[in-house]
Amino acid sequence: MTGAIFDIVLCLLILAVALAAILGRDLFGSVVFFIVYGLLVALAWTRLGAVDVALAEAAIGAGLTGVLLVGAVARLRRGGVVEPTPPRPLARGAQMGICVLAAGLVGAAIAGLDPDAAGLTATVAQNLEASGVGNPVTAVLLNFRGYDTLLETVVLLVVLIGVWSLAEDRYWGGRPGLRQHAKPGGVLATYGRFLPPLGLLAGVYVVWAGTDQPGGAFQGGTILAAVWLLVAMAGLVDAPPVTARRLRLTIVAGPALFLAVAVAGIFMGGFLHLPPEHAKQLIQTIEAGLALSIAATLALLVAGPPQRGAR
Amino acid sequence: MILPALAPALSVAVPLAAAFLAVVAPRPRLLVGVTVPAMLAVMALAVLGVRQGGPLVLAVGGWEPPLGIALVADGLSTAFLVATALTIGTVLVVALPQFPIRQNETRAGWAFWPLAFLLWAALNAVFLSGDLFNIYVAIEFVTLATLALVALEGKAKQVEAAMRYAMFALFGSLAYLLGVALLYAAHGTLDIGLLAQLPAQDTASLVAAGLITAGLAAKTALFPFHAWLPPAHAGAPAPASAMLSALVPKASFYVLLRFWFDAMPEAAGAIALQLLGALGATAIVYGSILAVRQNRLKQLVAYSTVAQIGYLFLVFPLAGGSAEPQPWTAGAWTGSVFHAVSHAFAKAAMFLAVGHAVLAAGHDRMSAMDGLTRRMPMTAFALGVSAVTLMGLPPSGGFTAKFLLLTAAFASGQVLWAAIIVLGGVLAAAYLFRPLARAFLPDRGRYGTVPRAQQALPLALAMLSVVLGIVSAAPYDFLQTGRPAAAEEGLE
Amino acid sequence: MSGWLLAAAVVLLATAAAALVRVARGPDAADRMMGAQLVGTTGVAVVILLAAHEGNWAMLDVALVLSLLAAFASVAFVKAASRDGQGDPEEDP
Amino acid sequence: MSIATLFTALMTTGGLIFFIAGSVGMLRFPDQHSRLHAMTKADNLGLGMIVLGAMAQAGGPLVVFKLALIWILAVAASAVTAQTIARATLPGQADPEA
Repeated sequence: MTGAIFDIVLCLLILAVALAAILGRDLFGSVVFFIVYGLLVALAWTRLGAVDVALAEAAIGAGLTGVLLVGAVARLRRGGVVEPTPPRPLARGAQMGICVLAAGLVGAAIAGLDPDAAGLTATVAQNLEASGVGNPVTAVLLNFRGYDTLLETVVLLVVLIGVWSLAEDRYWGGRPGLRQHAKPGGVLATYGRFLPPLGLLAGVYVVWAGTDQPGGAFQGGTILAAVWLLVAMAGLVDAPPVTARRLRLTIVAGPALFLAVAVAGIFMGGFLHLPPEHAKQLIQTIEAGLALSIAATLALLVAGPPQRGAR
Repeated sequence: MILPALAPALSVAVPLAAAFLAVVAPRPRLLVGVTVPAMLAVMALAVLGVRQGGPLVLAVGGWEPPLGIALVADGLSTAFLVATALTIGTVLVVALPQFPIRQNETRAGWAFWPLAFLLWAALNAVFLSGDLFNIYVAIEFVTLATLALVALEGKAKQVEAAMRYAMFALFGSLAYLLGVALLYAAHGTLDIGLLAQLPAQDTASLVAAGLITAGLAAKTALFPFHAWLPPAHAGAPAPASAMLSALVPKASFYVLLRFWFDAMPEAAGAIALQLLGALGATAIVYGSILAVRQNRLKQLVAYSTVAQIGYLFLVFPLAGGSAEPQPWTAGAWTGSVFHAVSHAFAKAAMFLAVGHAVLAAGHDRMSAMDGLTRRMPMTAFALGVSAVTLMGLPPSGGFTAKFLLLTAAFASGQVLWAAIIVLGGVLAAAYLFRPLARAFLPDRGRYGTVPRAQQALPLALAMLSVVLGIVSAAPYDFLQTGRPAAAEEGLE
Repeated sequence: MSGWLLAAAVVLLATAAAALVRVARGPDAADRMMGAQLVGTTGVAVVILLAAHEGNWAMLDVALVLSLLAAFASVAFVKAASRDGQGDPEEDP
Repeated sequence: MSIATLFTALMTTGGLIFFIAGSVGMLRFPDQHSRLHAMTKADNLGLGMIVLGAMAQAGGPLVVFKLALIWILAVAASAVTAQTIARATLPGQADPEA
């Protein structure tokens, strides 16, 4: 009973916040509602027992996206763009009509589904032992459907190259974003020194825990990225130039390691085959590499293309 | 026969490895010099393997579907793989002098190479995938690589075009993903082969089919989702435009083909098929009319893509739906694949050749064509030959494609589609005649030139589209490898 | 006990809803940010209560991440509000 | 009823009171700096008491450690937020809306 009340209240809150984010007239207000939306969705995933997803949502939705969007609004305002022009009433009506129709159809489709269909849960459980890890989510992501994950990590790389290629030509070779600064010894700088040890601990723990309980390279990498960004915002560290060899090695290390393991699998039974007796070590190695690359890539994505001189 | 079995995995792994190297050690000459021949060898393996032993199927990691993902190289996928390898291989060689890495690395000079290799890997991943969720990842990969290539020129206009493309593509991805989620909830698998064996008339499957089709149509730039394509493709640097226009819309079309003919052949209702055909027909007419009105060369070529994409969708009313094979379905199906492949060669050749004309003239107004036959005869010839394919004149691959589609239209009694095909050919002649006629005019003003070896490459690509028409029997048979019975028998 | 913990979580959701009114009303950006900050802390408390209710302590990692990143949006906000957009309100005279 | 249960009940009740007070203050207080005051009470004391309550139910030292860490991080975050927002909204500062 209490559980049902909790679920209903949470659902209503999520809906209200989503509507507030879309319909709000104040751009900054919409951004804040979107951050809250990420937090509430993380709560929903937690309540559903999908802790892996909740971790990702908490780190991305409530963490990185917030920084990105708050910065974007500030830049728009500095650039003189105050509020987006609303679409014409006719276009708006058509958009809403299409959305309502699509939502109705999807609703009808979901209503017709068998609520007890378990998908592949049983198949995953049967094969869990041979996967080398105890967390079924990790087993799916790194072993059963590791090929999806390999492509997804490369997608992150594509996005980073895309963001970098938005740089102005004269800044190529410079450092990403603008130089951040804060009062030495001030609150921000102190927080920037206080957080890294704990943040590093939490990030590494989440990556390491991922093999047997919720967590993994993506969640851990996001935490590490966020901690680095905070330290950068406190003016304590700065990203290396985009042409730095070290930086480029870091962003491709994870995907390249994953690909190397995949190709080496050809000699051990097939592309991306992880022999059960070594699967755990291989998965941990891949996750460590991926966490490093994901952390660097996400942090650089938020930092943005180079915006200052090469030297 | 162990080597051909490696071809599917290598088709994705080799360009990925090249892309990683291009990020860390930007040595384009070396990378292109090694990767392109290596990929051509992989393609030869794949063709050999499919011809001798039928479709190559690889359960990645040893996990059979539905738990794992299967890569499938049948006749259709291999045809698209080979077309991609030949097109991108040529484009990369043409791009070498245009994106050099000198003492000081430049933004575009660096970024082009990893993006091009990544796009190659992504396209191959789409063509090989036998799993609808994996296709989502691969299509998304294609989209993001494309997005970055569109913005590569770096001017505000291109960034705006990229943003517009991003909006359409994002809508397409989300619709597709929603459809995939519904299908998984309804059937517990996303493997195309397994889905084909399941009944698919429930509400969830039909709604999913609608969402997937709408999403992919947006990504293919089918009318009325075409608005993003011309600014995006015309704004990119010519080698990027060549890849984008020739191959990227084909990837999402390919998935539609797989979905409607392989995964859920029975879900297609007559109304949906006619609607897709009608949108395709509108694209042919409307895209051609817009192309006639363009005054910029690259814009013209980009609008021509909008029109040519329309032909692909005629396959749905001509060959789709019916559970029992009709005598004309194989012809129509093969015709549309022929069109996709020959358009890929011709459009890539045309963009590269136009790119050379633009490089020589320094602008892309119509007058860049003046006197081209004398100044750069090979480029002019490449443009002429690729125009022949786009108009569908014999003996090109475009002719074979249209001939097959026309035959199917008459055989199935759908004469309206036949009329559209003929009209489209006339309109293509109309929009291509203007720039081609100027090539014979005397040139005024000063023009630069492009090395002959460079000019020869687009010409070679254009010739491929003609060769496809001359020796159409062998590719016709090859395409049927691994097809369900519905397509194998047909009109000869 | 377990029912009590979940009931407490419901009460917390209600207080979060009240704080959201401040996010909606503003009037300044700072007010909205403060409201979000309070909802964030409330979310951490809700996750802790859920974890204790279910006895599923792996859920605590979610609370850990949320509290680790709790100040992020606010820090980005005050930095954006500083004079050059990259500074710190303490630096300014 | 065991002592641990009683303790948890007391602590969570106390925590709830602070959270309710915080939200009421956030809604009713007239100006930004007093609202900031309401926010930090909930952050520090409310969460702290709920953490203590949960510790009594915890299954092992790692869980207790994690709970303590969560509270420390939340308090630090709250302190930073309160301090910097207070500064940013002082009269004479650059307009935070800008």
